Amino acid sequence: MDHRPQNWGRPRDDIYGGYDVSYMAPNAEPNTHTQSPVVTGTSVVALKYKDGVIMAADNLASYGSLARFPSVQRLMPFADTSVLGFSGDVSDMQYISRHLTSLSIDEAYGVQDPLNAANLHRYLSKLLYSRRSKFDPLWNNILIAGFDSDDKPFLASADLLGTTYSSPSLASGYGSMLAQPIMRKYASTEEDAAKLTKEQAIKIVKECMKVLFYRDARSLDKYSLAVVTRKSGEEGGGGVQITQEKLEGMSWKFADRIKGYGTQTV
Amino acid sequence: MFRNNYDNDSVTFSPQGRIFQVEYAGEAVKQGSVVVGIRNAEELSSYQKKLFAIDEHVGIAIAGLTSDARVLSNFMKTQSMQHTMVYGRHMPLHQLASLLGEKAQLNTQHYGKRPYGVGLLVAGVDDKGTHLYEFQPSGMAEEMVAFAIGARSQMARTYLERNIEKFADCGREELVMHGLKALKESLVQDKELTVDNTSVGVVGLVKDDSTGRTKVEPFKVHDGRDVKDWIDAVSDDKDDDDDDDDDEEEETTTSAAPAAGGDSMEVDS
Amino acid sequence: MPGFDFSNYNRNAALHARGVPLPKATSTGTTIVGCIFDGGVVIAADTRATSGPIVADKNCEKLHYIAPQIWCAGAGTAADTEFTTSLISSQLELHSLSTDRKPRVVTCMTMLKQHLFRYQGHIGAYLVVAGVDPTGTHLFTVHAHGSTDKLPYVTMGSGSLAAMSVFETQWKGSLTEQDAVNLCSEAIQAGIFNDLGSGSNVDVAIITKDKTTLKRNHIKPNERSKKLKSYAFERGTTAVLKEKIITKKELGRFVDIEEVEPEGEKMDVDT
Amino acid sequence: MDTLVARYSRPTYDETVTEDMEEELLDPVASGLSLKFAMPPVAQPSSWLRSATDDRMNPDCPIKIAHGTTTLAFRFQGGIIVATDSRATSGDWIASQTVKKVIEINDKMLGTMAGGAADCQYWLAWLGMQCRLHELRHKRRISVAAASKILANLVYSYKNMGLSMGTMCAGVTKEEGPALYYIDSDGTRLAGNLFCVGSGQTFAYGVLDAEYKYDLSVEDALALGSRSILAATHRDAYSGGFINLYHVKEQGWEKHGFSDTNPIFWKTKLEKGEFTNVTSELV
Amino acid sequence: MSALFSQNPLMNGPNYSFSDTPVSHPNEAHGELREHRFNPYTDNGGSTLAIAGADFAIVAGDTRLTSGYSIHTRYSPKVFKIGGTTADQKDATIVLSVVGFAADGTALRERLDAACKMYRYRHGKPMSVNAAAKRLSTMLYQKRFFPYYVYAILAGLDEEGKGAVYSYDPVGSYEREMCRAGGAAASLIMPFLDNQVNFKNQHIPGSGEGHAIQEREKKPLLREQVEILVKDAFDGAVERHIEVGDGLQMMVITSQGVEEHYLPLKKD
Repeated sequence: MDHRPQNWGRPRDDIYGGYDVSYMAPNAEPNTHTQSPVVTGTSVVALKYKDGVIMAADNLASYGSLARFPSVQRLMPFADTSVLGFSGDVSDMQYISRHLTSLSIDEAYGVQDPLNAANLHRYLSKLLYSRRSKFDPLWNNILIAGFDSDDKPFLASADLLGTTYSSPSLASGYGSMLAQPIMRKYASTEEDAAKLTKEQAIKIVKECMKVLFYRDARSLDKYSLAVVTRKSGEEGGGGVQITQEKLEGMSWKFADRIKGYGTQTV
Repeated sequence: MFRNNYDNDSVTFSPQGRIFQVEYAGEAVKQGSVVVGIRNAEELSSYQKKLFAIDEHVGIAIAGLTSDARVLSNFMKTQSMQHTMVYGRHMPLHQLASLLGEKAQLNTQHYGKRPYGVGLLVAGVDDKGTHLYEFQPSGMAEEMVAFAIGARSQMARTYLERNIEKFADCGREELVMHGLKALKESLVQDKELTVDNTSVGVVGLVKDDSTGRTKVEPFKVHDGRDVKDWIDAVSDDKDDDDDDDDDEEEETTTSAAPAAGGDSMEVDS
Repeated sequence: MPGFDFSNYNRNAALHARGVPLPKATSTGTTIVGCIFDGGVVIAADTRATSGPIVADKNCEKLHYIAPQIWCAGAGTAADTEFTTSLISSQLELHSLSTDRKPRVVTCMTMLKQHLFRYQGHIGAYLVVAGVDPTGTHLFTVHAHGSTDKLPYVTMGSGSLAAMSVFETQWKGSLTEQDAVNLCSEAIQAGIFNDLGSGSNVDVAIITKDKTTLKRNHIKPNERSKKLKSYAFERGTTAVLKEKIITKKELGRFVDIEEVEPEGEKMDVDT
Repeated sequence: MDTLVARYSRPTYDETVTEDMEEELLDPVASGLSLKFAMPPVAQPSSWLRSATDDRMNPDCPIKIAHGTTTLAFRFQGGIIVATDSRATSGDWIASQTVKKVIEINDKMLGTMAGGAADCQYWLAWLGMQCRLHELRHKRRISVAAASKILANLVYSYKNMGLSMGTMCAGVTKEEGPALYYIDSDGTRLAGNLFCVGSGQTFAYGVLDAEYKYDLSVEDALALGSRSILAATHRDAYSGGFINLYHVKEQGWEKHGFSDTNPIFWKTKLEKGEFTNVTSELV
Repeated sequence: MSALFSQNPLMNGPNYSFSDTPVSHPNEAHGELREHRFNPYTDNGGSTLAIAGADFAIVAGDTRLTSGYSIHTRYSPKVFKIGGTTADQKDATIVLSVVGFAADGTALRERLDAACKMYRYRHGKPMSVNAAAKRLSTMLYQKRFFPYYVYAILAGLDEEGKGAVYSYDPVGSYEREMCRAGGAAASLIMPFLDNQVNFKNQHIPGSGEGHAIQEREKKPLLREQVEILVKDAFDGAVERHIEVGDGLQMMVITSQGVEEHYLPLKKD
């Protein structure tokens, strides 16, 4: 303890070492190339609509700036009622995925209803928070979509620090900056989201994927699109449907008009 | 000074299901001088409480050693709260019951341990409706439609068995009536069900008008005045009891899915 | 130009090493955009200036004049954008006078990038340069380190991604003036509502070969709500230990007073 | 073995999340003042803690702990005077002007609070518990010497982990007479006649040393305590608010007000002609 | 400026040097490999405030959740009911607000709620506010060496039915107060509350000259007045702090229970 009046009660450098700013430096975004996450996935976007949730993520796993694995599905169904979207470290994603598979099998043995999306989100956020408290984080930002215990569409996020939040539209990574403004325009409140039809919602999400491919250097034009709807009694109706999509209707035409970056004109 | 072969240690039950070392310990209390505990008038109770809420959706009734029951009830409370905290839902009853069974069973196969000297009835509701589990010190925890445990409970069980077909279609009030009637069956001569020796615990599902979904009606123990009307309704008979009685009952008021079951029990300590 | 004064640099570095925090510069953590249409160019900006998380100015002006038909939208350190643009503006004016030609946007852009490159990013000015000159309509971005870019639609500042999402979904190759204004306003609003560094109102400048139209506070989506009660204090609420009134006559004891004719000769100014 | 069985008989995902909760829920003692603390799982916890909490070195550090500042206590013929200011600061921000920096350990003994407010509040409450246990075990009041030693030993065991407290224990017992001890988070424990602790200590010492005599009357001693704190609040930016004044006697302590410094300052200035450096005259 | 004093070379010895400019990591300067360090905290912005009245207490918070310059969500409550018997906390009488790092806030809230439930289970009665307040302090202090990055405010009605507000620092030092603002805009709101709730720097006009002037008498405010103050305080904070906005969540604790209100705020 420092006894000099102006610094009274503060830690002394000779005992505690100099003040080390690096401990409190902000963490890199989970989707960028930092030391800890190695193979990473970029944004996930998701949007609620009147009878469910749409989620999409491209199929790329990057190794730093290298587009390393071009067909990794980052959306994972759970118990055919919920879907999870992972951005961030791919190995951590696979760990969680194994973990959840065993959880869902275990749950299936029981006589009770399986965990719904809200339960799952709660569980994952606890898992992520307990790992961050051990300074051994699972370097992911996870979006969870499905239905809550009132059978209303549910969409929430949990990140590597255990922070949780939910909103009519969510996006992780670059999506939070590029896709959220687009989705918020159509579904700024729960009421607005409850008016969207499935077709409208899919169109919006596809639009977001296009913008992300235009502007996110770690993205791909092949992506997975999940539609979560209420399970209904009818044949094959409802549940989680994940399809593989390819971006359509892109336009790079404007590039013709660009000559150089400054004074060049021909 | 020996009484028999089964009092050498506190891990061995006698064939009658008694742990003599524990009973001897009870004798030791009598060597001490008299002690008196006094509580204020309205809380003075001469009967042991037998019904406890574990969580919003679960309650238990106990028969046997209260202190062992306390350990188990603490365990269940903790497990149930943790489950709620991690998954954000009520703990499914079968999961709670199997954890309880697992815990108790461990004590039956290790030297240096003693089985819990208490039987429980675990009543609760979850996603799949209403449940009633019977728990025995052996570690058995099985689902029942109706059950009674404790001294002279055979009479009550006989009553329940006779009426088992009716429970599924019973409303709440009827179910309580059945419970109390079963309880009366097991009373000894000259004893009546009174407001002082009877309590009724209810946990159920109610329809939430705003969402149209069913939700849990928290476990509530009714005693004293609350049970007067019920007791009056079944008191035309002339049964007696020398001890306190508890009745444990559960129900659902879901109209579509009729009540799953009710039960009643009586214990003495 | 006279350079910067570096005489306190070493002192400040040493103080900072000892834990004295550096003063916070007001920055315009900003959304600015520009977009070319058929016949001209539009630039737009939000009007929030921040100092850390505090809003320093709710309605500041981020569109800077360079020449009558050349305007800049600035993001980054407020003082740097202001002084850099006015410096280049005056140099460009001199250049224009000595060459007797209308200033060109490329000239402006080149002067800016050379100036900024010299200071290796220490001048934190991020600019969108737009204008119409005899060679046509131009739109550039200039980064603090001196790099430039030339595109039909551009965004900069902390809200650039939000604004870009609007351009990427709604931009077309051929736009009318009104389309371009609407598109730019929309992009700025995306920044205002999705980026914490941007807020308040939308400023727009439309530059065509004939004229420049500055639409200050073109859209005001964030009007201040009224307080629910009056917080006016009754006179005398604040304790005053001593009161002294100094009349004009007595002022001479403290300062020299020189009477100036209120309606004297007017200075020559050109208008 | 059983714990192992119990552990693996359940799926792994259960225990990963809840292990710390279980202990707390089951153990009623854990809810009291315990000596169990969660530690950051890093090689240098104290250095890590410093980087998270030292707002003096890094004004932008996330966690700003409230600090307390000028306290004093002195022995005299009539017992002990304890006086403190009431300001708590987090960095340059005045977190509170109404902190009670004299902690009533029990009705006979007082502790003072300087340094980390939470450290002082927690450990002095803990000390109160220990004192009560001592009374129950030995059927008599604990001496101030013993109480202060319990605290000193405790903080010594946490030395260099980041605690920050400078506290004084004051009490009067039959055996010891008025007894005053200074304990700080380095583990120092000193007996003495007179202590000032905190960032405003030098200003308080200036006044106190000049006027202090053991034979002071009670009234004069109280006035001196108050005046010394006033001097510190006047010159130290991290001290201020109210003057909290106590007198410890053998029968127990007696409180002599929690009074706003502002009127006291002006009263002192106008009536006694002190603080001539401050003037409301206009030139 | 006080930090400048410690720069005094006499005090530190004549070792004034430029060589100890802070580096982002000490090892980096020596060309060693940079160990990755994980920062377990983030600031999720937002602001809270609480005011105690004679027979009520009000706790309010905005509902924006941020990280850096991004808005994560526009509706994430910061004020919670604690210690009810059921999951929906319908019969709760204590309210906790947490601001700072949201995940720590959630963890803290759940722990306190569990403690209240355990208390009710063991003692058969709800926890009083002052007991809960002490419990919360111990909980925070248990993490003294790995603190919760949380500024908490607890409110309820005390045994006499008076409004009680307890405020905390991140490691558990606490105090009962009339009012308190916490979080991002605390430095904007607190001076306003000092003036409007505790009547700091307000005197009675005409009550005297110079030193003789009387201070305005401190009286607990009425509920309507407090609600107006809360709304105005947040309207002001929204204007000047970028991390505050979107919605205002307000809980009013009276002897009848806890009422919850929601009002929109500016969204830019």
